[in-house]
Amino acid sequence: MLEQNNTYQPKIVAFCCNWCSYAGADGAGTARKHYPANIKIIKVPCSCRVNPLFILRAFARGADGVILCGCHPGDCHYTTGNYFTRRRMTLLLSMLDYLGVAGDRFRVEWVSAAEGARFAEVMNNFAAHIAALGKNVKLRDLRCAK
Amino acid sequence: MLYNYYPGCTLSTKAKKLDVAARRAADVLGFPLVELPEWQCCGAVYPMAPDAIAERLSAVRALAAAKANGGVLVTLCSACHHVLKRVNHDMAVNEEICRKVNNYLQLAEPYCGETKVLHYLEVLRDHVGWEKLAQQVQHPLKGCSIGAYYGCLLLRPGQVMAMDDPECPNILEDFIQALGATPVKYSMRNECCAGYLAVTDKSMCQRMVGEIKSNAASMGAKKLITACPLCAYNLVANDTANGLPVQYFTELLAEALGVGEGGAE
Amino acid sequence: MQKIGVFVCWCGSNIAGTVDVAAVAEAVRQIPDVAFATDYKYMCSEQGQAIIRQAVKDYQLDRIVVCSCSPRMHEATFRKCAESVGINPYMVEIANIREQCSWVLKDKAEATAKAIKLAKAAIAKVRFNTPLHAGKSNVVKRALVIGGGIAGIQTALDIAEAGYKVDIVEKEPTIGGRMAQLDKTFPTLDCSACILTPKMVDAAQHENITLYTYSEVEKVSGFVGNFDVTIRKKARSVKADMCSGCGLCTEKCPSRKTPSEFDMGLKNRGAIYIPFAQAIPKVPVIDRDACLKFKTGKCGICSMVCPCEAIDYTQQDELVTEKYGAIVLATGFELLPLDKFADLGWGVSKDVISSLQLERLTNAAGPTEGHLVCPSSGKEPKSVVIVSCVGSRDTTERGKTYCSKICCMYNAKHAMYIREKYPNVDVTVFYIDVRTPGKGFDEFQRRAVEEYGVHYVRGQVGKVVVDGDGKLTVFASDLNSGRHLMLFPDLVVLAAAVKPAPDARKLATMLTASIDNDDFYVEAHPKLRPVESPTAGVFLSGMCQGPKDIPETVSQAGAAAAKVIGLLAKEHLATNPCTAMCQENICSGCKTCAHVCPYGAITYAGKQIITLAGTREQRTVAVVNEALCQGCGACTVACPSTAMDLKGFTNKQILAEVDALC
Amino acid sequence: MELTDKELAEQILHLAGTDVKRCIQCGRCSAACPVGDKMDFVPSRMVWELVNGHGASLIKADAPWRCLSCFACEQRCPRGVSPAAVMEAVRLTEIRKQSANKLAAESLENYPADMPQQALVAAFRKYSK
Repeated sequence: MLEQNNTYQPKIVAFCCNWCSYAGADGAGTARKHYPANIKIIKVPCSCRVNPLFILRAFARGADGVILCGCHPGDCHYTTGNYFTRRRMTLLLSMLDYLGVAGDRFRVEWVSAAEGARFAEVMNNFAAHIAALGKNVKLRDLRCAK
Repeated sequence: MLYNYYPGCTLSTKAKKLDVAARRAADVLGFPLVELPEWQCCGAVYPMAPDAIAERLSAVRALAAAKANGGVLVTLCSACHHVLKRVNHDMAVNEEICRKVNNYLQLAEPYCGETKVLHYLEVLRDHVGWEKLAQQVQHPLKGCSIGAYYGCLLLRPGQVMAMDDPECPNILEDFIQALGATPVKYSMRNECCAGYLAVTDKSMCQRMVGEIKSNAASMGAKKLITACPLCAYNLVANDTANGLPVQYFTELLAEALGVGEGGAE
Repeated sequence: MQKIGVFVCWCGSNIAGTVDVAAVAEAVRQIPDVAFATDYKYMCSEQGQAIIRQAVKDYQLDRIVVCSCSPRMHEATFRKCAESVGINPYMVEIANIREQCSWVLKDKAEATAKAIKLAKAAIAKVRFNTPLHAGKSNVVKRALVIGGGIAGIQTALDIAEAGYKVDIVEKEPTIGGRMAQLDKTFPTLDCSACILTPKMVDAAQHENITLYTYSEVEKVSGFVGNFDVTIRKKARSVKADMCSGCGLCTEKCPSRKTPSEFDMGLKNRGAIYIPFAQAIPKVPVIDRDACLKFKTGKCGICSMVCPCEAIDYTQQDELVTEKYGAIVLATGFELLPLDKFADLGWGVSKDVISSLQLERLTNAAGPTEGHLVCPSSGKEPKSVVIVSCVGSRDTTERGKTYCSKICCMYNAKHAMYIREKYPNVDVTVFYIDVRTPGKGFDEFQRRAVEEYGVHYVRGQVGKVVVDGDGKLTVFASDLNSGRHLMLFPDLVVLAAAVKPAPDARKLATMLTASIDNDDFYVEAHPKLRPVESPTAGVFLSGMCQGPKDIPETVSQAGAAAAKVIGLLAKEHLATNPCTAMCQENICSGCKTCAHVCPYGAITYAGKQIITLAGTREQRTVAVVNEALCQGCGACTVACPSTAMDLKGFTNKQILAEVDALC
Repeated sequence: MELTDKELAEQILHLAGTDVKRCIQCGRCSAACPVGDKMDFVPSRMVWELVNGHGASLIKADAPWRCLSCFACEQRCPRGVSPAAVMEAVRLTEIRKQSANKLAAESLENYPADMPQQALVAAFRKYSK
């Protein structure tokens, strides 16, 4: 395969819930709001369907960033799904560094069905953030390095 | 809390009354003002152009000095307050201006809008409190109908100045009330006095001052108070209408607190 | 071996303009198991579907991937198409290469590469798809309409006429809503009450309609066809079944300090009051915050004068629970509070009023019996200024970004009211644009100018100055001439922006209905499903969905009713087959999943299991009630042994997508 | 080299730093302006000229020299545009030119002694380099 030239394009996976964020992504499309091509969306019924293992798998397969989008707290189609997400992902975030992935390569965002423009904005921000972090390399235990 | 104080050039000369009364009252009310050493003129007008970097420097120097000394800067003159508050806002939100100014100044530590710029009135309202102020009043100004004249620079643009509702301000009225006088609200209280047109167009100044003063008088004001030396000048020097007296709000404050006599002239 | 067919849609130039569709088809053709791949101009069209059907026959396809627009748009279409040729509808996957690709990207090479990736992910997923079969749930043949204005009344009447039971919940003491406050309606200038009150009576008397006035929805659970709703009937402190509606109590009430909501504060009402003469039900209500009896314990005059002994100070709120098949939101609007517009004289002079206040001032049943007077002096004005777009088309923090749509027409109407009755009163309307699309609308506005002599000035008001004697000075611009104007009207009318009723957001949360940044309810599709909320079984009627006038509201109300009738007419609904399932051989019966299920859909039962080791064993395992499960997937992640999986979104399917994308 | 109409407009737009495309020509700024009646181009007209790239006519306008920078226009604009910044940008474009001062330093002596220096500093900042 050809080596990627000049501009580094990070690989980003976005999990979007069907009711809010996926609809928000559709809204971004309808409003022709640009966000980078390297962000690819996987639809799930609710953000609470996302197993932390899916996220780790993405990182293991070489993703540079993973973003999980759900309905705003209080607006979940399934009433409480995103509350589970919030708790689970807080836990995952606290463990990512330990697992060898820089914690700020993963983000949780709430985007409603009406927020097409915001969806694009969130994606652009995240892509810029990941691009600044550079390629995902496994964190090494600093104690061993010494 | 340490209250750094930026008097500005007019208050050190032609508007000493505004300054002296403010310091005395602040001492009585328990927030002594500490004048910033080596402050420079703020430039009197806010430099709107995004490329006007040099014009922002003196304001940033004052702001940075206050940051190093507790992080609060109190102002009195409406124009100084307007310039300092808006430049501070630029430093906080406009990356390009912030970068260029810091490149130029090379301060020990970059300045990015950390200082809290407070108008003297905000200190009275938010730190002293109207109730406490009312308790400290020695000579209540009973029966005095006073119109607050805000002018333009103190309140606008509302989102940056964030002192009060720019179209229906209350802070000076509450102040008047706390001193025991009767505030008179009138529509023209937040309209411009003609400002620097004093230099180039006296007749326009007279017209605008006339509109303001007759509106205030029609609502029953017997006196106007203001926070701005230029407003005070225009309201008196270009008054052809009704001779309504004009005072600085701090003069009124010092008077009510019983520290008004013998003010330096 | 699997046989996957891939169909790439051009969507005219919507996709093909940015994505090389032929290259996408060519790329996926190389993938093992892809038996057929092609592209076509409009895959959703009859011809496009024919291509799919033909390919299924020719290549014995068992799985289908369509690369097209969002699945929210046409997933159902392609599933039906698959079903028509014997493929289970859940063997279809959509790759969204329009909203997520061609519409957000400009560079063709980049977009094509992304489209190929998305197609590959869909192919990876579809390999693990299994046939799913929808279950059935019953439909409760009763509808709930929230809001009793013209939108709610019309929707309820239409549903009731079709033979279904409808309940209207209205938070005010009477139905009628905003329309009841209006004097006349545009563009016909017929009396608002004359066309509304008969409908109110119809609603009250209809055998299929139950009114819950002075009531609010407290709690909603369940799903389409089976909603459980708790309604709080607030205590009126008056026994409705005993009250004769004579109004004696309202006349004798000594508390006179509360501004009348119905008269927009232009008049005070008693603590016990009936909002207006034609109120339905015509039963007063005691405002306990204003009532002396409730505040001080002294008084009780209303109880003494009541000839029917209907006053009951001890009445309590009552909770009613009811089942519904469908819910219609018809919560209406209010005017934007103008507190931040003191520059226009709001709150400074009593003679600066809102449009709704003007309606009350010109209404024969209003506080002045229809005599237009300045509220400050009670005198007739000599000249009136009307200001358009106050808070509308305003992107700052004090306004609303949208056009409120109805103001241009009602401003013309108001100007006509005044000029018709008081030909000597000068009326000037300041406007940014005059927006009058609609049948007979522009003609109406022109009549105001040409026949009624209303002055229309393109420009705005910058300041309203109030003097000591109450005199108003309006500073305004006339943009066509470049003039700066100074006017001295006696009355200024501010055409304030409309905004959704304040409880819209609370209800949206209760119903999990989507709401936009301005608190308008979001429709399922802006063009094709304008009266449905994205939440199944919830429908939208009237102003709560967006600014609209009465004719539009009534037609939308009818449309919402038609959708409700269509739903209630069904004996059964197909349930979502994408429910949780338990792989019993690895379930340990720990009950973690049951704790996270918001629907109580998981129970436990003793079952004989064939273990992973191949032995038989009696064990307690999770059992999913598919009728209750809504398929959120919360349990799948909670399960410590990954025994819980979600049909249609299995772990394997999602991981396959992850692998394909990374 | 002389700037074209369009280039001039772009330069002014850059100095103004306000998004004039948001303007819907409602005229509130012009109505709110306390000296609008004395302006050849009212604030909304200034913005409109800039939206349409007529830089030269902006430079010729007298209005910026009447403007008080009182920000009533900006405060009351429903679209978040600052006509005051457009006025300032036009003033700056002029006074940054060599010897284009509108106020001579020599005139200082003519002003009343009690005029606060705030007025003089402000006026010189607005009218000269």
